[in-house]
Amino acid sequence: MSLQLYTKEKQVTACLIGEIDHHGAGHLREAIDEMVKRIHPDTLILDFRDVTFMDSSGIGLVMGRYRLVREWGGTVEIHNPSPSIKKVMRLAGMDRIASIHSSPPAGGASCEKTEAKR
Amino acid sequence: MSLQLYTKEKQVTACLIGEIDHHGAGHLREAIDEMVKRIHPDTLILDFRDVTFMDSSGIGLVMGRYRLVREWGGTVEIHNPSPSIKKVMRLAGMDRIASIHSSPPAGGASCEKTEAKR
Amino acid sequence: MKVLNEMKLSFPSRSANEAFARTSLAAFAAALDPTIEELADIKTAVSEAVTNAIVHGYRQQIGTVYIHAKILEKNRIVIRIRDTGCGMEDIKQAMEPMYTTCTTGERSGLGFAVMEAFMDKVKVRSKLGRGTSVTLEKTILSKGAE
Amino acid sequence: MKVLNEMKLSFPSRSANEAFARTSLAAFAAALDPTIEELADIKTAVSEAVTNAIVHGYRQQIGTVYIHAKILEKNRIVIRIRDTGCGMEDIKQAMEPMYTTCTTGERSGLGFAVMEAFMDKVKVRSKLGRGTSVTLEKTILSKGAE
Ligand SMILES: Nc1ncnc2c1ncn2[C@@H]1O[C@H](COP(=O)(O)OP(=O)(O)O)[C@@H](O)[C@H]1O
Ligand SMILES: Nc1ncnc2c1ncn2[C@@H]1O[C@H](COP(=O)(O)OP(=O)(O)O)[C@@H](O)[C@H]1O
Repeated sequence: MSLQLYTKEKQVTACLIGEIDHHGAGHLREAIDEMVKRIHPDTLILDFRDVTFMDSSGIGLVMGRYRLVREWGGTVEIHNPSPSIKKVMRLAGMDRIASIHSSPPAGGASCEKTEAKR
Repeated sequence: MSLQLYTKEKQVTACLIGEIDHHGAGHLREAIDEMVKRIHPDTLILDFRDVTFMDSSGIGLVMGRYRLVREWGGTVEIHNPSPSIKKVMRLAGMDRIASIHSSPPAGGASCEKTEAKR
Repeated sequence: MKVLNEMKLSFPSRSANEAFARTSLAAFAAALDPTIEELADIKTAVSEAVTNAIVHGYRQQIGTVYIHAKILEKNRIVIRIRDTGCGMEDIKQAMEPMYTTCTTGERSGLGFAVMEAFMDKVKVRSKLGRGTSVTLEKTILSKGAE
Repeated sequence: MKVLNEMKLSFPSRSANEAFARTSLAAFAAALDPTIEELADIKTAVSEAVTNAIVHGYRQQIGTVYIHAKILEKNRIVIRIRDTGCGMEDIKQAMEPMYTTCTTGERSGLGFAVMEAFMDKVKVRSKLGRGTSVTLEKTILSKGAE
């Protein structure tokens, strides 16, 4: 599990890489929150294009970030989840708290060049 | 483990695909021998480009085929082994009974379009 | 019901073993020739049950997580994940979606919901102070495997 | 020697489990952050020992193969593969390169040679009629893993 963070004006993009489970979620959470608390973004983009596995720990991760950015009226966008990750998201009703996008964000930083790591 | 066989005049090319171990070696052996005994090739090419794992069962496979084609004076060529497969081959002294090539065979059928399967 | 293949696996309840456990089970299930989606379902459900044993069953301590998986006739896989940790008082309540005893806000309470959605059958047995066992069952439909 | 992590795995001696066993061990060893080559070495050595237990230890019967793997300090992994099969009379002879009791001509007699070449240490214990255990040890050098 690893992570790349980009900021552009009031937008933070987190490119998540690898497998998201309980073991890795703690580190991800800390790294994302550190940045998000500093920038107070209008939009937090969580890009799942390089996430190869995710269980409900990933739902906890999204919900926790949603609660955080909502403090200042920000929103969360979920980008490029794979079919099986979308399945977990749908089950959890993630579409009710975050918009789910399947193409690179218009304008914002993109995770396209992120290389998948185990 | 799967296999594709091509023949061209007195040459047989076996494109080996997947993992070669004791479990899979028996099927490979039978399929190759069936063809080889029919064609009696001058050259039997074993192409390892899509082999993702091989233990000493693969050595047994090569040696057995070598003994077979030698009956009518044929030779065995080993094509495109990965570094770790080369390591097993070297340990077994395979270079003494078969030539090891790292590029597609000149003239013969090539395994280039073979898609790797698990 | 004839058992065609089986495996037993045990390891200490360290969170690093969550990935190892689901990968191992996926390798075991591969014999059924599942689709990518079916394999992801199994990995996800196993990950939930193993994580629960680690996070809830043993909490701060290190105990042993036991897995027993079987491949049965008609492409059925049965996976039991067991801990000898704290156990639960009310299984029905624990299995309700969104119910969680975790107070950090970082667990969604959806572990059992995921297991139920992704597997055909989920059976939970638990005894307070004795431990919990979760049995997951799924028939691999996709391809006409052995 | 402190044990940082460990796992126990057992399965029936069916040849289909050769792939499952080495994949499982590779997933366990992944915590040491090995290079691709080191991982291939471990998978190959495990495959040899498991195959031997299946082919030679249990021959035509189905018995249980037991694996116990440990990660020790200083990036060391120790893997013991054990069967309760026929055992060997002369371990030294069995370990000689090219020595094989297989008469079909399809085994090279290089299983132990591969284990010794790819691992740092190979220890074999065996008792006729009681079974065999092979202990493989390797230090993962490449990267400064945990
Ligand atoms: N193995 C277990 N041992 C003890 N309690 C458990 C176990 N598994 C689940 N539980 C209890 O059931 C609750 C719900 O579990 P689950 O649906 O997986 O959600 P979560 O793990 O997000 O809390 C947990 O919060 C816990 O109280
Ligand atoms: N687990 C085992 N139980 C009984 N005999 C064994 C076992 N492992 C190895 N042997 C004996 O040692 C010999 C050499 O083994 P090995 O070097 O792996 O070569 P191969 O498997 O190709 O025969 C085998 O042919 C067999 O007689």
